[in-house]
Amino acid sequence: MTEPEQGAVVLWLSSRYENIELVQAALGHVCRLRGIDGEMEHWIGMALREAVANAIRHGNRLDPQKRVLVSFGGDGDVLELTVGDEGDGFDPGRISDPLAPENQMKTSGRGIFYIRTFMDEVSFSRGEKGGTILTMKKDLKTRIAGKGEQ
Amino acid sequence: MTEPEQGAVVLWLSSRYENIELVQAALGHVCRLRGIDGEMEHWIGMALREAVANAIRHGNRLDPQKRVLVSFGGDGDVLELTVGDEGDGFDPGRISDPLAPENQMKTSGRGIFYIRTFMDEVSFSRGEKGGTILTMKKDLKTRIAGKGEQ
Amino acid sequence: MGKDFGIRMNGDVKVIELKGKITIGSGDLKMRETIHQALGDGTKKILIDMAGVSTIDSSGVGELVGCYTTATHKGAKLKLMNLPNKIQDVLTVTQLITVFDVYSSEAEAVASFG
Amino acid sequence: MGKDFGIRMNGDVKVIELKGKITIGSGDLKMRETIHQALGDGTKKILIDMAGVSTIDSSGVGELVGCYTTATHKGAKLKLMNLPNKIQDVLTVTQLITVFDVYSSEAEAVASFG
Ligand SMILES: Nc1ncnc2c1ncn2[C@@H]1O[C@H](COP(=O)(O)OP(=O)(O)O)[C@@H](O)[C@H]1O
Ligand SMILES: Nc1ncnc2c1ncn2[C@@H]1O[C@H](COP(=O)(O)OP(=O)(O)O)[C@@H](O)[C@H]1O
Repeated sequence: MTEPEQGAVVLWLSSRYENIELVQAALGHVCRLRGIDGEMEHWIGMALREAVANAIRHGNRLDPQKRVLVSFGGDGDVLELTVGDEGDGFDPGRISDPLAPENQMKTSGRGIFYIRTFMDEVSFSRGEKGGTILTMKKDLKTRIAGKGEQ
Repeated sequence: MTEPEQGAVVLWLSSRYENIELVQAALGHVCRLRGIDGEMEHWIGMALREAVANAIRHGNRLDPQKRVLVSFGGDGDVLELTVGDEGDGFDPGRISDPLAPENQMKTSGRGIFYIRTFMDEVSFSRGEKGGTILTMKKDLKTRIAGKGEQ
Repeated sequence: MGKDFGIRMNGDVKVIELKGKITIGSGDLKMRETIHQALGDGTKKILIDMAGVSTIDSSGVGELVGCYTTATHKGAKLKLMNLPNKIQDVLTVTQLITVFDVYSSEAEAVASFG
Repeated sequence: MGKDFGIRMNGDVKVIELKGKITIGSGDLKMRETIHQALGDGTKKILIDMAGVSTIDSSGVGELVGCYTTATHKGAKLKLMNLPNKIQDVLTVTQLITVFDVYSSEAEAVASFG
């Protein structure tokens, strides 16, 4: 991973699920600094937890030597979160739809769906040395956080 | 600043005093993961806050474009904290003694003294691109945290 | 993470009180263990009290679905009650709200088992 | 950070109740402002209640020393009471405990002003 250009707060974490709690705490801190309310923070947190869990599990395969990078940035109206890992990358076009009837009773496969539901803009890219970089944006002007289509 | 080699948790923060609270939260997280009790956490936190405040104020001169790097590492018996800034560096040999009678009523000059009092090993070095890297170690086997000579 | 979920009987219904975060690496496995244990003694009626749950991530939701399936295979019924708004929202967007029987009062839930 | 410190009179002694973190960029300046304001109306007796203070960093301690000096210059007395252990420890290692008059009860502190 290279030095991220943006993000007022950047965390590098070893690949342990416990570190998701630190990411959540950092999000809380950033939300307080930026005046983002608890309701919106909750839904952004749901997305961010999934992204970090995926980076730890699928990206870094729980190898504690591998890092997850989480960056909090964006300007006044947009919160931009980036989650990077040191894994092999994957094809996000091949994710199955958890709402399809045949997937409804599956015990997994809802993480990226959570992310897409609770954030406004989601994109995946490849890091320089492989690995996945997930960029998520949340429009802070919309009043109701994330619940989207409801 | 270059990629830190060690530290299970690394934070890069813009130079704002508010970010000291995030460093404190990260310390709390690391202490919980490593079984460090609240008493010891308190004194380590006192030292860490001073180090970060110095990096923000004296190192980066409150320039929000400049980063402070905080790394939490060490093995089972030692907690090793590193605080780096992008400032001009300074000569730690020229710090005045806040216990000297002529300094007793000064309104500043106690930060590094706090750090040296509450941590077991403290060293300053220069970063590759200038700037100060402060490395602090706390021996986790000693029962009473930091209050040292008392 | 050391936390335990409460279990109590209401008549012949086993009520499991989840609390806190049902999330990857902590609450999710604990929940599965607790429900599997509850099913182990042949219980046929399980009611999960979600009132104390603050967050359920996709792993938690996945485990809950898995427990539902396990219960069904064992001829048991697994129902939910007291969903906090945020948990209700998550089950709604994942369209699992239609899979689970959900009640807003314990009396109603217990009666529904018949 | 929006928090306010309580101020009340006990006879002719102005009691300032600090709380939370007296640290760089938040509590330190707030404390200075509050004490300077208190001194502004000619008050000669200021008693700082530290009971609610959780942390005081070197900036907070520096500000406290500065306020002490300001008070002295204005012919006022500034004393401290109800130091939590951790705050007492900090004033001890910085050897400021000998500079400040410190009391463990308000009655005693108020009486000491004479
Ligand atoms: N960071 C990642 N690196 C590699 N593969 C990933 C990453 N994130 C997601 N995936 C792939 O996408 C799939 C779907 O992810 P997700 O929707 O979060 O569901 P789940 O994690 O439950 O499988 C994963 O099973 C995995 O194959
Ligand atoms: N990271 C740093 N970069 C540059 N100078 C520093 C740094 N940390 C400390 N100093 C210098 O050391 C002096 C003493 O620091 P300290 O003991 O923390 O007291 P104070 O911050 O109150 O001056 C500072 O005034 C500053 O000149």
